[in-house]
Amino acid sequence: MADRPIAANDAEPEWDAVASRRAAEALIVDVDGFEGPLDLLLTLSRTQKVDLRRVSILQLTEQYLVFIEQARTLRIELAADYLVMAAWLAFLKSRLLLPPDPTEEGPSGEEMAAYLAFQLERLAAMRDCAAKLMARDRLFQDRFPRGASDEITTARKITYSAGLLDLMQAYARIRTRDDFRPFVMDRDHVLTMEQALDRMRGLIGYAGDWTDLMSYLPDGWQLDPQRRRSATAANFAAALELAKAGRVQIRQTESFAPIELRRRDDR
Amino acid sequence: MSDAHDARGESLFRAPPLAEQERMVEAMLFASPAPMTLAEMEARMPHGSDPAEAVQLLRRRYEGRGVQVTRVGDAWAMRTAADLGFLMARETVETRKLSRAAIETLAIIAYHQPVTRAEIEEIRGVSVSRGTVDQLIELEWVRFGRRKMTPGRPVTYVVTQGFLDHFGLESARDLPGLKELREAGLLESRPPEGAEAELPRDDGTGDMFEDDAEAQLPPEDEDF
Amino acid sequence: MSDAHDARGESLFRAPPLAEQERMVEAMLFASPAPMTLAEMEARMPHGSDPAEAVQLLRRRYEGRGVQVTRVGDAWAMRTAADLGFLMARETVETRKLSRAAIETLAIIAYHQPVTRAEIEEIRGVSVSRGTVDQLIELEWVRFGRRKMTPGRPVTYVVTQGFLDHFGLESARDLPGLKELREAGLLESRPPEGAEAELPRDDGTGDMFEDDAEAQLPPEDEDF
Repeated sequence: MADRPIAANDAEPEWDAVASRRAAEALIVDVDGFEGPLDLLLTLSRTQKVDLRRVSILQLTEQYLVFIEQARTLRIELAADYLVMAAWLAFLKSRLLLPPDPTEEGPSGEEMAAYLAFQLERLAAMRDCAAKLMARDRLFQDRFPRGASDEITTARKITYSAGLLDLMQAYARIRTRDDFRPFVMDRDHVLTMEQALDRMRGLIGYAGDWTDLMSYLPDGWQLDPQRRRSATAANFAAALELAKAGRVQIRQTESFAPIELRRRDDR
Repeated sequence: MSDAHDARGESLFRAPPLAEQERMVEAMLFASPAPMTLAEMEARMPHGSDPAEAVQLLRRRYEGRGVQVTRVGDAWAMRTAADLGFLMARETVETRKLSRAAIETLAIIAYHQPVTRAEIEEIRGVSVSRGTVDQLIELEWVRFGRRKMTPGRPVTYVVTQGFLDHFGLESARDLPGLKELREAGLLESRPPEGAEAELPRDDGTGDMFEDDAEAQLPPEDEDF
Repeated sequence: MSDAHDARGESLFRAPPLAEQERMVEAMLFASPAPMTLAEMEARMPHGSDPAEAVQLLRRRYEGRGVQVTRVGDAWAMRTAADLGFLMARETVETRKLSRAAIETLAIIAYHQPVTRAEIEEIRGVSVSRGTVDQLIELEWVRFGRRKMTPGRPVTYVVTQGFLDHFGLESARDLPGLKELREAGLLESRPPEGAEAELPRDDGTGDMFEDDAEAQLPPEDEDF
């Protein structure tokens, strides 16, 4: 989702001033470089030139909201998480500025600000650690294992190797296989409950009024007795599941009378 | 070399003298491409041998040499001294360049292990993109740890012996700056001194049990 | 740079001290995949170095040790001492990739254990040859589990501790489910449209299956 957090819209020709265009381009380049709203906030906080522990969250919030506003006026399409963060920061700002309401539920503005400051400090610390890690004396770059493979070969043993990825990919391959079908049973004449459920979920949206369950049987399943039996059973089970989930209501006036269902609107 | 050692070693099970054990450990560590545990060494050595002591002797012997006896988690390996890396330029293995996201993710796993994907995302503030963890697992720097006993029982990630070996760490406790981070409370999921801020946390608990269900037997066949 | 008239190579081209050259030769011989000639060593070492003398020093240093500096034609190499060959016997291994059938069968056993042969065949969609399972048993990655309480009381297969060790897992339950694999970007490719519906418990009907899922969880501390 956040692979490319922000994408520039097609350029609109309305900015003719070279300066504004240049500013816009710079901003686009900058925005593309960020890995999410936290990264952006961290970068903005650097402009305050203070220890992260002393960063002014109110000022930072202001900077972020201005940044987002600018991006919007330049019609830069912002990814949803940037907007969620903007909304959260606007909320935080109001909490910080208004006198605390004792009846209000949830954390105080100060607590929320403290948490944000903590998140920024933690991310900065992890970046720092990552850099330290990569700067260590690494194997095959600074330190080397023995180069030659063993020369004293007498007895030879074959081992088989497979990595964890091989194993998981093999499993995924089987379970996502296109043509996967249990071979033990011929399913030409069987409608599964899942299949019926998938169909009905799409159809009940239109069933505002009581409708006979039998009218939900798929085309081509009403005539052949074997298929009709399977489809009826599957549809019935699916209807019960939908009722359990609160999606439909079911009624039957008497034994062996038609079973009818309709959409529940209160959900 | 030292008769005291010989006498002690030989009394029990007729184990070879310690000096001889040191030679054995030297040969094994030299020949083995991967780090070896004490148990693996012991299994090959004559009965009654004490590879732990032999390794310590060997390690001291190689101090300051061009080759070092290094500890890798609970195993041992011989590696060239880091200051001589320039001589081996031709042996350098060009590793795939890691993305910034992958490097950060690796650091987070190392310092916060065992850590779930949701926790990594919480710390980085973005979702972990496809291929990031995949790459770290393929490099054999990261593996799966125990599932977390929280709702959804999510899978966790931990770093491997290969990670320690690659970055020249004796154990995960030797990660640079670990102590300072812990003291600063930066390895916690909450800020220190009780600032209990309720924050929207997307910890993926929505899909409870789904994955477990996937990984287990179909119910009708289960006979626990 | 001006005291050029000192006879020792050390000062002439600022060659490193001989002890340092010995370290260099030691590291190079250790890390080099093939024996190295003096010329090859000299080409890598700082100007004015004398590998011939350094090799002789090194050779003497390793006399009687578990590792020897030996001459191979007109080149030099480090080798384990001949009398310790017995320790390396198990080192001589040839590694082969598991066949696709074997790895798939292994994956199914790991994810679905305890599982019968019929169930493996049902999931793979093809029959499983006896040799495949035998191979996995021989590798000590799979063993027999309890018989299933179904007609015919078929044998089941489960994975072993050796399997867990090899794949760096603490328990088979720590293997990620399909959904987690996908989220972590570990699937080779996304399943084609529509295939999703075939995956049980992945279709957003969470509450429908929750009870089943719960019932399927194995006892908390099951070990294999």
